[in-house]
Amino acid sequence: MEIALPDMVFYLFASVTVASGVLVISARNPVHSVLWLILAFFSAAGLFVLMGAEFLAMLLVVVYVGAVAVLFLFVVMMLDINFTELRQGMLQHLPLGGLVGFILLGELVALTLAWNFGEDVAKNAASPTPTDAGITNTEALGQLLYTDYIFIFQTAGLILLVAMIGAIVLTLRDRPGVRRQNIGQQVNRKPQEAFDLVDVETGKGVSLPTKKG
Amino acid sequence: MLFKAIVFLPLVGFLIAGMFGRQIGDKASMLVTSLLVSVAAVLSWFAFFDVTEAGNEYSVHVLSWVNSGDLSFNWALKIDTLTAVMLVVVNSVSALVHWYSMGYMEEDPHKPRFFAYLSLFTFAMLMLVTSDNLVQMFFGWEGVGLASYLLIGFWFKKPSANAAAIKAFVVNRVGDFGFALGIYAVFLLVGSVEFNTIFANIGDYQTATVSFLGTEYHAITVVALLLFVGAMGKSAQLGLHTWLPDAMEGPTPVSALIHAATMVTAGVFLVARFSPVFELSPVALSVVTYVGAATAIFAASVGLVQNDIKRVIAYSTCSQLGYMFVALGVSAYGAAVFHLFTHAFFKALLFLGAGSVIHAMHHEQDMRKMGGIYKKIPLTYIVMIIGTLAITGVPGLSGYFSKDMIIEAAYAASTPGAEFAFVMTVCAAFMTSFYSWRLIFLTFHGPTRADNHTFDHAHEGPLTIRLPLILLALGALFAGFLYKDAFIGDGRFGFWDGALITSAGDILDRAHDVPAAVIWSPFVAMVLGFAIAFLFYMRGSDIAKRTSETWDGLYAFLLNKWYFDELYNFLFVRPAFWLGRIFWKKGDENIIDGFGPNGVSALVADVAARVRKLQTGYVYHYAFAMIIGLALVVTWFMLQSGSH
Amino acid sequence: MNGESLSLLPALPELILAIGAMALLMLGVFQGDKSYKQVANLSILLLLVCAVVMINQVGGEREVIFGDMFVTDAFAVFAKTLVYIGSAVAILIAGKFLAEHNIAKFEYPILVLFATLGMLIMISANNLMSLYVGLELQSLSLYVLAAMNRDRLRSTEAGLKYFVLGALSSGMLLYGISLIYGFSGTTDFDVLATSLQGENGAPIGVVVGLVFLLSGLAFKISAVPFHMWTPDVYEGSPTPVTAFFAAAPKVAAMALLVRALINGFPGLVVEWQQVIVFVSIASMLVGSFVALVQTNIKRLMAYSSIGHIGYALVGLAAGTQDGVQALLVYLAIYLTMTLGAFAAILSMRRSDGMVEDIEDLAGLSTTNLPMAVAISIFMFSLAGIPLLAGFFGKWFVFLAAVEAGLIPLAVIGFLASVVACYYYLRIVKVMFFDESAGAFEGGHGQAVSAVIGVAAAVNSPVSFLLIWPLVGAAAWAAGSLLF
Amino acid sequence: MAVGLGHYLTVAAILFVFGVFGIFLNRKNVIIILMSVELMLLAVNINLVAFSTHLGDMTGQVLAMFVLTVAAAEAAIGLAILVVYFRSRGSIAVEDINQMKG
Amino acid sequence: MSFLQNNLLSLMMIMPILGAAILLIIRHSDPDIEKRNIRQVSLLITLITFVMSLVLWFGFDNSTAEFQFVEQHAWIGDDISYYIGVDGISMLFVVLTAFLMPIVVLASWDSIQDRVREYMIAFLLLETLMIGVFTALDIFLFYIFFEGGLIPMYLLIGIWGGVNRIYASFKFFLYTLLGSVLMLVAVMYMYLEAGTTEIPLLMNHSFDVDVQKWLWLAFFASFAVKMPMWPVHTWLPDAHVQAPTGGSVILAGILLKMGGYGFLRFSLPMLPEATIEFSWLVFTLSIIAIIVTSLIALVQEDIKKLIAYSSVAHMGFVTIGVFLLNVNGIEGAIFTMLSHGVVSGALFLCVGVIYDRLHTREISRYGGLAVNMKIYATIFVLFSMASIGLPGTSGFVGEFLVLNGSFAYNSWIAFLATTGVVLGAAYMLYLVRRLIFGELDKDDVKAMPDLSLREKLIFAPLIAVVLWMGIYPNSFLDPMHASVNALLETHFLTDTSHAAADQIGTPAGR
Repeated sequence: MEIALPDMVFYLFASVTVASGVLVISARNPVHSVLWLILAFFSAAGLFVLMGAEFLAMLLVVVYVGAVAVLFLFVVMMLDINFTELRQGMLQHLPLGGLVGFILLGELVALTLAWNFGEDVAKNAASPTPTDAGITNTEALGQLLYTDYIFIFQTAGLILLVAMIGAIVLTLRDRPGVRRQNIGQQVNRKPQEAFDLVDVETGKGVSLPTKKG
Repeated sequence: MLFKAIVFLPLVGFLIAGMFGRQIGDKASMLVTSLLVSVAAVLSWFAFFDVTEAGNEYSVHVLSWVNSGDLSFNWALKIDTLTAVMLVVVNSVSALVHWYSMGYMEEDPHKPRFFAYLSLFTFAMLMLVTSDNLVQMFFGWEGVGLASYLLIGFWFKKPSANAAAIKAFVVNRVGDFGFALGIYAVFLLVGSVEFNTIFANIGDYQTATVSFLGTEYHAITVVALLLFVGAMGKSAQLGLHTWLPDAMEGPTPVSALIHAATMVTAGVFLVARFSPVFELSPVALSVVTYVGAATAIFAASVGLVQNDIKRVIAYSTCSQLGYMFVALGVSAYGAAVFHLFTHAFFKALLFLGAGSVIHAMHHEQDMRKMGGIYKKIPLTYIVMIIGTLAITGVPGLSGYFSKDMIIEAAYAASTPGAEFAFVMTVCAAFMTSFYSWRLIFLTFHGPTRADNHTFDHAHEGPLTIRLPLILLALGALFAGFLYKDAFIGDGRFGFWDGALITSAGDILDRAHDVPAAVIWSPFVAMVLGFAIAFLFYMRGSDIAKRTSETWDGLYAFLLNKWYFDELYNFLFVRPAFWLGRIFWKKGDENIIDGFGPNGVSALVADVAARVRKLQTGYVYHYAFAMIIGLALVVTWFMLQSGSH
Repeated sequence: MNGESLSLLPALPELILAIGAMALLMLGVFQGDKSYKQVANLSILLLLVCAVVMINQVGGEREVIFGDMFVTDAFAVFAKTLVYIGSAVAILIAGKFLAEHNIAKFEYPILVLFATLGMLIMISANNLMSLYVGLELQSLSLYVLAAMNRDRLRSTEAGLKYFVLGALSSGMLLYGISLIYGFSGTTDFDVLATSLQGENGAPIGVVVGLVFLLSGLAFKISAVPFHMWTPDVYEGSPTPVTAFFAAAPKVAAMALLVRALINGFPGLVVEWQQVIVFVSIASMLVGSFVALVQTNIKRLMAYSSIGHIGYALVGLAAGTQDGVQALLVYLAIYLTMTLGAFAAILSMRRSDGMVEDIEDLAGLSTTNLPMAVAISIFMFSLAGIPLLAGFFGKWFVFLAAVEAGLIPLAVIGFLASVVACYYYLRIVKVMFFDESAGAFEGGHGQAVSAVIGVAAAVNSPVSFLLIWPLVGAAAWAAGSLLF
Repeated sequence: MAVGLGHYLTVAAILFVFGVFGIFLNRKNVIIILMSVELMLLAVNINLVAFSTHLGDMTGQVLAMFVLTVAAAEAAIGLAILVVYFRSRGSIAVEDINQMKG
Repeated sequence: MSFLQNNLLSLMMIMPILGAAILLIIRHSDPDIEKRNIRQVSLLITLITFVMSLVLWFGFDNSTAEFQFVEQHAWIGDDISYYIGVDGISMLFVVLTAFLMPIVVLASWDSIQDRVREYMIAFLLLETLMIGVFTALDIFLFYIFFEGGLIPMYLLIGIWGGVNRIYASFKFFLYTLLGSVLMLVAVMYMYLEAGTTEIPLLMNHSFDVDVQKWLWLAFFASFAVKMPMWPVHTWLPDAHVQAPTGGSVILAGILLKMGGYGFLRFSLPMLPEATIEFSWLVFTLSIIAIIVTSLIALVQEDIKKLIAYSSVAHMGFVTIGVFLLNVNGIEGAIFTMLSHGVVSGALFLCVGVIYDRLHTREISRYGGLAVNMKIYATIFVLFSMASIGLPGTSGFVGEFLVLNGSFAYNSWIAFLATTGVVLGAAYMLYLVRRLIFGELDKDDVKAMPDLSLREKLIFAPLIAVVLWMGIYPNSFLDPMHASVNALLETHFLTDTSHAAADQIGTPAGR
């Protein structure tokens, strides 16, 4: 039985996703990890496209690769960690951890294979995918996002706000002695305060006032 | 009112002397208590004549006591002949002892306390003998025990006195243990603890059985034997006798009153009182006979070799109590009570005489340090001789009538044990004679072994000491003769008037018709005892010493009172302490606490420390715990769904 | 949703809170760090306003809006009241502490407000999606709050641990949501409830999804074995933040759990009951045992809270209306006890700063008797000794358990409470029986004193009078859940 | 065998378990843990989209979108906390994060 | 007057709380005057409560088994209410509580100098709770009072106790709590099963026999610890030894009685079949307790510990009496509890007197007290005799009734339990000998003065009561009859008349 092209593409993306997932957690250098993570995102985006979720695929690339992964990279580099000092991964816990992990994996896979939906799941669909060919995936999402899901959408916005506040409150520091620009002060500055007009007598020069700190 | 006065006047005395003794002073305390008891004594003689001559019986209700379910009993006085006899004995002896003590205890700093105790004892004893129910009797029973405890331990600084006091109380408690069980058994059987009801109904239960400690027994036998255990304790019968000799640690008047004349006869009184019950149980009666006989011979044998003047008399008391029980055992209740009656006079006399000797000898009690003092204290000497003649049963004196009657009754009886009792009582009569005369000879005759100072200063006591001696001597001389007819003779039917079993053709009738050999046997034994004592101690020879050396094993055995104390120490006292310590240290502390609270808390702490170690602080361990928890639950449900 | 008019009234308090919080954020930003006091006071006021609005305007009628995403009912009103109280007190008692540690930033009340908003959304969630976003809004705020004292290693470590494990738990929760969604086709509680009632029972996928979901929620209520972050985070976080953690989020997560299980998965009651019983027993035991060996009072309170969650879950395990009612009563009492206790911890101050060791309380009764009495009341109440409010909580939850036939659970719970009693007693012992270790300095502020006083009064035998209204309210609340 | 829902779910399950692995087997670096979290969320998203497609219901995709959003916010917070932790501890080795235990 | 009549029990419970509130506001610049005022107010309050308890006693109708002085107010929901009242079983315990409290206050007059205010408040609150236990007619209310008492007692032992007070207080608290939580489960079950928490209604509810056994064991767990019965008694010696004198008095006098009261109030009427089923267990444990703890008491070197162990032995008689299920047994048990409350309280006060003087409880440090402390010695001997159970004192009547009842039940029980009477004499007299008698050769003991007027005032009422109970016990027995008979007739269908017919057999062939 020949394998159809979309299927081949699936296997390609799937294997790349899984492989890079493994490498993310096993790479010695965090920078490499981030890069493997980016690859995982890309291939997952491919899987999304295969499933017909183009908008989400794009989002994954733009938001994740473009923002999150870069943020990771940024932090990794900013922290300036001497990576050689970091201890190597200790593998003595691997057997037990691996066992638990694989049991869990086995169960999850078994779950997906022992395919058993509830009764009439389709009628439960809150927002059926538009069957109209003219409506793209993005359009369909857009129609839902600001209507039925406005509440979630707004809350997600608040979450982002909190993330912003949080990041600022944690990392922003005013160091004493660091000169900062005060726009209000600059704008309000009056000429009189800034300079004196001095008549200079020729040949005599000016005795400058001692500079104020 | 008369009877209430008789019973409660001593209580009033006790309260006055006990509570206000220090306020009113020594003299007033002594006088008040003595006077009140004396009044009671005089009243009790009136009562005695009223009851015995006029044949009256009284029942006086004082106060209700306990009322619970079917069990109900009152504070009440029951006066019949038996009680009247006891009233006379108790109050008379008590009054004399009170007066005697005024002289004897002259130098003691705690006189109010002493007289209060004496009065308390008198009150308790009166409650005992006048009670109309078992529980009030038990009250008196324990009350006299308390007073005895307090009086034995009167010189509380002496360790030996304390030990003796505790011993007296605890051994008596062992007897009371039986008594109490007896009361419960009576109540179970008859449904009442009141004498009249019990005696009226006991006949209905002749064939009844009762389950005791898992086995069915003849009910009346169980009741009788349990009560008899109580009697054994109080009357110092063999097995529970060990406290009585030690009780001599108390002041001598106490010994006279409590440990000779009155309290120790309570057991006899109890059995006599319960004659209607005992009569229905031949087994119980023979047990009484055996125990009495054994006690008589045992105590007499120990008395042979004692050196303490009071201990000799104490063992003598013990032995005489054995006689009384023999009499009870062969149903010669009248004889028993008669002996009780006469014994009270001559034994109190002997004790008070001994007290006079001790008083004269500066509180020396060891006969080996006396001798030759008859010239110094002639009155005491004379009354002691009278007492000795009485106790050994010289014809005409009080002991003769009562004791010989017992021996004859034992011979006449055909119940199991009677034969044994006869032999033993005769032997005991011989021993009685020996040790009594030994006492006289060692104390009064021969060269003195006391130091000069003591000997020179030996003198008669004051009038308060001498007068009671004289009165008691009169009693010892004439009480037997005067009352033999009433107690054991033909007048007994009218005299007892139903207070005792005195049916026609009873044992006393048969006892009057015994062969002459039997009648003469105690007399021969008495003479023989006197002769040997005379030989041993008056001839200045060393026969006594040689005998004791020849038979040193026997001598030591007797001297050490058949090693009863050592045996009990080994069997009960030391195991009790040993067990107590084991239960405490091993049981409570090691096992119960060790596995209980302390063990559990240690276990909890241990588990806590272990679980705490799981909290390593490492994120990955925390995560791992979460994953394991998750995996476990998921697996659980997967398996569940798989099994469907 | 189609053609249905969009009424915002049921969500009015949340809207006010969101807008108010943002307004206060602006105020803070423009005024700078000096504005802490002002923002804090306004925040408390804002919470108060929201609470009043909620009680007066929304009431206990069941109303569902935002496309069934958001529900208000008596249950929500009850739980939210508790959350409001917890949050307001957390702000109220924080001032002095934050100022002393140089972290009196206006962001603190703001973050508390946003966390509160998250909790309100959680309580009102009628859909797995709103559940998720509410939870995340709350969690993210809390992560930041834990690490607030950013110059102190313990605080940042607390934040980091909380975050890492919290992220793991939300991963699990989400995976569970995805499974439930996938196997049932819906995320809406009401639809879930009806579609899972079928004859064939629920598909195993939903069951496993539910287990994942429960794991994520169990983390939020710090139930064993998802509890391990709790002691570390409680110890490391600034004390007012810990007080906050121990109170409001627990109530919200618990309410969420109750609503999700009772309203969303009534068909799976047999399954989730097993999980809850297991988690409950484990929590009671761990909470009792491990606390025995603690020396830091905040850690001790962490284990104590683990244990108390176990007790509260007993009510849920019963799965009955009485059980939920008991749980609500328990939460209300627990809230007062724990807030009072933390306020008392906030007053443990010596000249060289705050102290947190149990031994530091030594001899408190001789130096500050009222405080010692108050703490004792909290401890005895936490221990569930009669006379104090805590006993009523235990009585009702275990009564519900016995009623549901879970007698072994009740017995285990009571035995655990005896073990737990030991460490509560130990605190009383340290305060009353031991020699004084020196007095505490005053200056913890009137707010803290007031909170201690009110909480102690509420937990004292005065609770005899308050218990019946509370039970009535809880019955009203529990009755509004669709059993 | 045609690629179906099961295949996608399996991929997601594998990714999810790897994410979990990454959290509790990693001793090196906290950042790796954060990335593991991202992997888990990615797995969730694959699940959601797969279900969405299978069920013909957009809800899954909507939810996936929010998950993406929240995950970004989470990453931001996480990294911020990481940074402050690094500032006070000078290390982000996972094994060093154990000031508090017991 | 009718207000007083209708609310007497509530007033008795409120009075100490009121007193505690007054104590809170007593302030004076001179600490000594402040302490004095505190003591006086406490004494006054407890005396008022005592007088009210006498009103209760005189107003009590002996002829009925119904609950009297009943008050009921709605509380939590429809089921749980504030419901109090007394019957013949509980009334005298209330009086006993109120009687001991002024004595305790007086006994603490000088010996407590630290934190007097807190001490008195703790005692006053304890009084409320104790009265509550004996009057509660709602099982939930009962439990609250029953357990609530732990708190003040814990503080009393822990703050004002001896060297090992912390171990003792924890042991006391946790041990009793452990027993009680099991009871609580049973209470819940009974509530749910019967649909009511009212004790009178629960008494008439018949529970399934199999369930009864479990419920019985749960109640037993609580009451046995509280009694305390062997082998769960080990908290008692520790608690007694470490508690301050007043605490020991209350512990021995009242708190121990709660177990026996609980058996009578709950186990017997509510779970009659299980009671019969398990009575062998109670008898076995009680007899072991009597014998073993008596032996242990014999070897004690600490006065308080000795008395504590003797309490365990005495409580053995109580448990036997309760489960005999006959009139004598139960009335004897109640009477023993009352008597033990007075006698052991008095003995602990006696210990307190010499402890205040020498600050040691080691027996060997004393000796010869009779020489310089004559009144004390007299009193000590008197109470020792009461403890031994000498007829004429209170100790006798109860023991006698119990043992009499037990003989009718099974002579083995009577036989073995009576050995305790012998051992009781042994250890008490041994104590008296070492403490009171003997040579007075220790200088510090010589310096000990005899009783002060205050101390005499403490002992006088105790002596009076001990003798009164011994000589005219009907004052105390009469109120019990109706209730005890009703208990037995209703739940055990026992003919309370003389039971000889069953016990006496007539063998065939005679």
